[in-house]
Amino acid sequence: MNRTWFDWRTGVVVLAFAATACLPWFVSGYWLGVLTISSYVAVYAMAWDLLFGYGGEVNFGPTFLIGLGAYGAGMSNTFLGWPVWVSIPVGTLAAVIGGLALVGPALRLKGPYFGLVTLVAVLLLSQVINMFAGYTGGEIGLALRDILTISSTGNFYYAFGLMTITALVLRILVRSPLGLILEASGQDTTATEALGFSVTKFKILAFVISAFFSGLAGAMTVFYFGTASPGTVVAVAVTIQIIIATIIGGRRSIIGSILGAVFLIVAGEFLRPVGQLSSTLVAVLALLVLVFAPNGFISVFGARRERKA
Amino acid sequence: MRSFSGMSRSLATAVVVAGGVLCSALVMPTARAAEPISIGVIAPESHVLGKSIFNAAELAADEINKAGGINGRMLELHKYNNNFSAADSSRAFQRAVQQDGVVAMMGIFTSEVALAMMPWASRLQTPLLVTGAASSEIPAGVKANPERYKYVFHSYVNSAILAQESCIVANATLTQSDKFKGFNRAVIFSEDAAWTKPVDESYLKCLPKVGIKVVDHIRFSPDTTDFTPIYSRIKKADANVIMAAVAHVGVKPVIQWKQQEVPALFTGINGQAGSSKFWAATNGATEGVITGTPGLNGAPLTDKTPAFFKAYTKRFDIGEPAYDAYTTYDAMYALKDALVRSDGGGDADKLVKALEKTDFTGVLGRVAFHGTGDDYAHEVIFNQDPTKGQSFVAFQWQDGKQVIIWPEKLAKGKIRLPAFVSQSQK
Amino acid sequence: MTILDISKISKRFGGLQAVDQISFSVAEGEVVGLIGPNGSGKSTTLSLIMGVVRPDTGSIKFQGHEIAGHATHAIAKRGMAMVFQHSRPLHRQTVLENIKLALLPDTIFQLFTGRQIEEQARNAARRVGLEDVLDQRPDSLPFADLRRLELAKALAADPAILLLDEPFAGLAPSETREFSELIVSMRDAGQAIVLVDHNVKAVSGLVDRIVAMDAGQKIAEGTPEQVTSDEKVREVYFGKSLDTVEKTRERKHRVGEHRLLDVNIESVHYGRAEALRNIQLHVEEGEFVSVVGLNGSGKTTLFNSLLGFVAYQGDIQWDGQSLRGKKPADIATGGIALCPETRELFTHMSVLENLELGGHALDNADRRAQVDRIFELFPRLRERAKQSAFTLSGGEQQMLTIGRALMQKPRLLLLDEPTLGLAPLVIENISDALDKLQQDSGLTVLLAEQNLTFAVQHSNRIYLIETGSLQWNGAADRFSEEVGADIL
Amino acid sequence: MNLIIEILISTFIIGAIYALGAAGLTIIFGVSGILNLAHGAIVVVASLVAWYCALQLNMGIYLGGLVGIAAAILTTYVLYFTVVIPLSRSRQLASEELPVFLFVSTLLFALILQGLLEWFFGATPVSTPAMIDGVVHIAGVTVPLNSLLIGVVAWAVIGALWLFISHTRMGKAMLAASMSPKGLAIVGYDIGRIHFLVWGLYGLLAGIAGVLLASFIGASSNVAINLTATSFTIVVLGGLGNVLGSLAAAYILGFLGTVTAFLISPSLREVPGLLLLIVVLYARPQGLFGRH
Repeated sequence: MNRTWFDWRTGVVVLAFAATACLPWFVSGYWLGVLTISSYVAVYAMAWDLLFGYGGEVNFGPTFLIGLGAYGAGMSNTFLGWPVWVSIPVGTLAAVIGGLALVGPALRLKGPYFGLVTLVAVLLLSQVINMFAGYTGGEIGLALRDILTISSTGNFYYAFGLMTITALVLRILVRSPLGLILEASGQDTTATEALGFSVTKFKILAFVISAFFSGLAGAMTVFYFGTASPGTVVAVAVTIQIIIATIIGGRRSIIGSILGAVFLIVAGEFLRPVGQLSSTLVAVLALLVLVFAPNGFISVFGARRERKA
Repeated sequence: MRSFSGMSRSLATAVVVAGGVLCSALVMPTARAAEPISIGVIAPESHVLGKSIFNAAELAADEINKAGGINGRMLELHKYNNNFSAADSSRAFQRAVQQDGVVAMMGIFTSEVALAMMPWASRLQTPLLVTGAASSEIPAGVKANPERYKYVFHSYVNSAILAQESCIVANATLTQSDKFKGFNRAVIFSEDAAWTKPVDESYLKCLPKVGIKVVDHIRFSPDTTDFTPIYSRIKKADANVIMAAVAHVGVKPVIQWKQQEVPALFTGINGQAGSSKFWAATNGATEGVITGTPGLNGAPLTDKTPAFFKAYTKRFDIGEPAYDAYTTYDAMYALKDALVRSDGGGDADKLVKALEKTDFTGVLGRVAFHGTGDDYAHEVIFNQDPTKGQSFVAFQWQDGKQVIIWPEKLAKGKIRLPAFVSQSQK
Repeated sequence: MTILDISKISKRFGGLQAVDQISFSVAEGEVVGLIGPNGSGKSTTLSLIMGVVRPDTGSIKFQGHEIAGHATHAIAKRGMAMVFQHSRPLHRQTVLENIKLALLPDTIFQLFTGRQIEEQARNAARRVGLEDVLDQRPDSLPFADLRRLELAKALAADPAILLLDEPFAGLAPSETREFSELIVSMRDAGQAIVLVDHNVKAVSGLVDRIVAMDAGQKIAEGTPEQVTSDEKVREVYFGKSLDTVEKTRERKHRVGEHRLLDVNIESVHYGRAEALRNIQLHVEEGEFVSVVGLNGSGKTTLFNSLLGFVAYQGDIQWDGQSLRGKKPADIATGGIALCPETRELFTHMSVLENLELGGHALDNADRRAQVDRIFELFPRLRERAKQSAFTLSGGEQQMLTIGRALMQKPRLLLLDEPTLGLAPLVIENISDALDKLQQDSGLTVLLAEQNLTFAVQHSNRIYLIETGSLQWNGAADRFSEEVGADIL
Repeated sequence: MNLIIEILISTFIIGAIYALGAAGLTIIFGVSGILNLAHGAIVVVASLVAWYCALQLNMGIYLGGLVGIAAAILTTYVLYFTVVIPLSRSRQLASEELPVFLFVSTLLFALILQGLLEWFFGATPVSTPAMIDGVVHIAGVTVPLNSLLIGVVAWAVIGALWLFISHTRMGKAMLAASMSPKGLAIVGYDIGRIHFLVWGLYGLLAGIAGVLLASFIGASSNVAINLTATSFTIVVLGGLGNVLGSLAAAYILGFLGTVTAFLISPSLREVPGLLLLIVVLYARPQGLFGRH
């Protein structure tokens, strides 16, 4: 890799992050709110991309992990009365356990079949939420006792901070030897094993890390909203949003996931005046990107190009 | 492949351009000249019940403006489509308050969204009037934490009250009547949703009191498409009354009830049957279905009702106002009064105080809210007497029309049994 | 000293005994070639050794330790490395990073690499001749360099033994030579190697010993000379010995003056691998022409180009018209019928339905008559008319493939490896049928065969193809004396 | 006894609808290897257009139904030409990533359709009038004639599909394409044309399923995702691309769901299917009746 170029790009990205961090001095609480949500979705997308883009796992159930984090945290707060800073780790832990539960099927099943298992996991989770409505609030959701903060600037910094940390950690990870091995095993498990790597170990790691960030972001999201409901953290619509954000931003790219998430949410807000069809328009835009530039914004900007293998 | 420098330049350009666009968007003016007063209305635009919320708000706002507005200041309505999504709604709420400068938000007929927006009302310190959702969690939340949720008002009665009233209707029209007193074996038929929990409890308590035996209690998923097994159970239980609590579903159970000729009277609460379009939606299968609702085809609950009904049906071509059109219309006037009394609502706490003092006659009866100490905190006061609170009527679908059967004062007809129901009666 | 000792390993996949009681050993510094035609089980054997597939029975001792059934990564850590036939590098990393990958420790607790790994990776790159492209991405490398990269990865950690699966596949002759030299240099450095290839000639100069396999079993073992002259090996590869070919099959058919097919392919590429180059070939009307060569030499690619399934540089003239850019369906309708090596039967449809689909363009009466003709040619098919194609034996399936092609009433029949995996008696059947066809209707045939006996028996002329290039062409009766002995 | 008959009749009808709904999906997968997640949305297009034409434009249920089917076929071709073909030919995608992209893009297409349907027809469920009114009593069980008729029509369509596939040349060619596209090309069939026709057939089947659904239980834009999920479960259980397998799976799923609904709770109808799916995916990823 050409080091000078590498630094150039990093410089631009660091500048963009720094500029964003200064936004609370310039923009309204509403746009901070939009960016707060974008940041959480960006974390979901990055965590998903770690499994899909880097690890080669077709996971159609990111909301299984997010939902576990969200409900784990929400229920500890509402029913056990635990404070926010205890509930969030509890939710994160629940997500990590859920992530570990997915490792088995991931090792056993290939591609779309694993995808189906994850999809079913989400459907079962929502069934469980509805069945135990007494504890989960069922389809209308759970009102939490506490929230992170009521200040939109505070919320923005929580979310933006989480996103920045996630991006940093994942970036270090994917550029490290671990990332190399993970990517190799996602591409060709057998060949990677033959180089002497016990792929299982690395898959577990990938799932744990992805679940950790998904769960953490899910838990923080519900403490941002003040409620946990299936529509915001479990529904298939959320999964679709995450997958689309990652792919249109550019998979196998941390910045790509962030760009995709911000684009999806911000475009939705820009198009709000269009009225009822605004979300449909966003879907059309996303489909156009998917079909005609499947490598996402990142490739359109010319940062990376991959050839057909 | 492009050269590295070319790539970095194009990337940098892209980032700068994107950043520029973003910034220019973000620093759009947040506060506008304070002349008109902005009010937000939020609902899913694609749904009939959402449309009726928007329509009623629009109608009321125009009337208020024509009558001189709020101390000379006009009302400006901002509409937000939320696609049934809680996350979307919270974003819209922020936009409404922080970008569009609304002083109050109203609308919503889904409980998930209502519940998700409650914390935002306190965070944004903006009154929120829930006009369509029936969950008892809404007043319960206000009661449990009045300091935080004082901004939330519920201008529609909660589902427990709806259930109680349905019992009263059943008592008056069935067990008290010579002709229909044999209809005393009921099945509780509820969609599995949070709003029906208090309904079921209420049914279980009040039905036996009015001489109706509960022979089975069925809760089913709102995704249910095939009701055959459920109706089979109802037939087996030898029930002749279906006490329903449905709103998410409506068309499907009614059509299949007719197709399978289930020999039980379909009554209770059926949210969708309250819409005048329900006859067309079920292709007439709703013949004989009974349900209760706060307001209906202009039944003159108060002297304002007929005028509202006429204005609404004249102005909009989506049929008669649904229940949440009545509640939204009343909520608009409640808000108007409060705005007048709180100097345009610039101070949210003053506006809340003013809302708490609401007391006028609307299209569904007297409009006044419970205090935060009451069980139904900040919920509109209910009373069978329209002069004392929001009121309730029951009707039956007969020959394509919603015919009021209760209260007697307003009744335009008597219960008629569908052929397949009456056949089963010996 | 023996470092790898394999004894009686077997592997069954469903109904197929892929590897049957194979035993052999590799001594330190020794290079062993594992050869056999396609489907003989040699690649599976390699996978069994590496632990990619678990053996059903048998023992594999590596440096004195039993490793049969162990996990691949555990075996790799004991000092075994393998170069797969189809492995892909990481596209977004540089060559150096790709090689470093092979040197990383198997731990999740390392976030940074040391200098030492970098050194080792550079060394490995130097050994295979990649030192000048270390900072490039695999995308920009020629195919041969990608193979080198795989080799570098395998060599990087100094394995005790190296397993190579078809290292020459897809390489041009000059590249093959370079690669052979590379392997020789590794051998000279004392590297133990097991090398799998179907091309005996390519490996015989590189290896100390050859193990030959067929149908999952070991059929010969010894020095390259011993194995190439082994009767059984030659028969497996080429059918009966060339000397015993009956030259008595009289070719009565008349060779016309009309040039039906004129091939002038400059090259065909699969990705960056060059599969064919400079193929000039023609077929006259009524002629029977064979293209012979080993598996992987490019015969199937040639046929796929003729039918328009793969893109090529150059031109193909059919009956005076260019076939360039035409769809397979149009080419087929134009009179060329292909019997592919993989047969491509409609497996869950009956024999009759398969034939009818072949003759879909005919009118009903014509189709029925043609079906009858084919049943006469292959009476076995008449007996099985209602059976699903997948229930047929290999020979019957081949007959059906030919039958289906004949249903198209083609002017040129392309036969790709019709004898592959068939018993001698069945081959005889097919031979007879082909003779009959030629005599009766003067059908023009272009045959691709590895079985030389079969090809020589039938052909007027023969083209010999090796690693994608034509090596020889001439009349069939000159083949035996001019090329015959040399081919293995 | 009564209950058994009731369960059997219910299973017959539900299974027939399920089978019809999944037939097109499995054929498409068999021939082109594409898992079309816009399936439910296309079915709903037919339902809503049929309803709109029949009742709002007063065309009557039969003509309305035909227009509904035509709309489904048209929508299918829009999907085919704007998404499937461009993606399949994309040079920027590695071949092993194509299925995931098709998966996601058909899902997006479904979202777009759903948005448009909601915009045009609203989100309220609609249903077309019964083709025949009244009920029959079979061994003491009351069965609506319309449901019975729908079951019979669904079976008739499946029967016609079977006849088409096994007894016409075009049908056989389509079937053959799922076994060996190359084999089909070398006997002179244009694979592109076969694909075009298969997608048309798919649209036809989805359209018929949609029209029947509108009459049976009604439809609205938001059931699209559930329809996709159910059909999908059936196709996976039956073994991807195996038409007979998905027929059997439709009945297994229909039976499990009906029994659960009758004997345990109607709310849990979907659960046994999901559990079965997990077990099957784990133990036999190729499906209950998969060939591989």
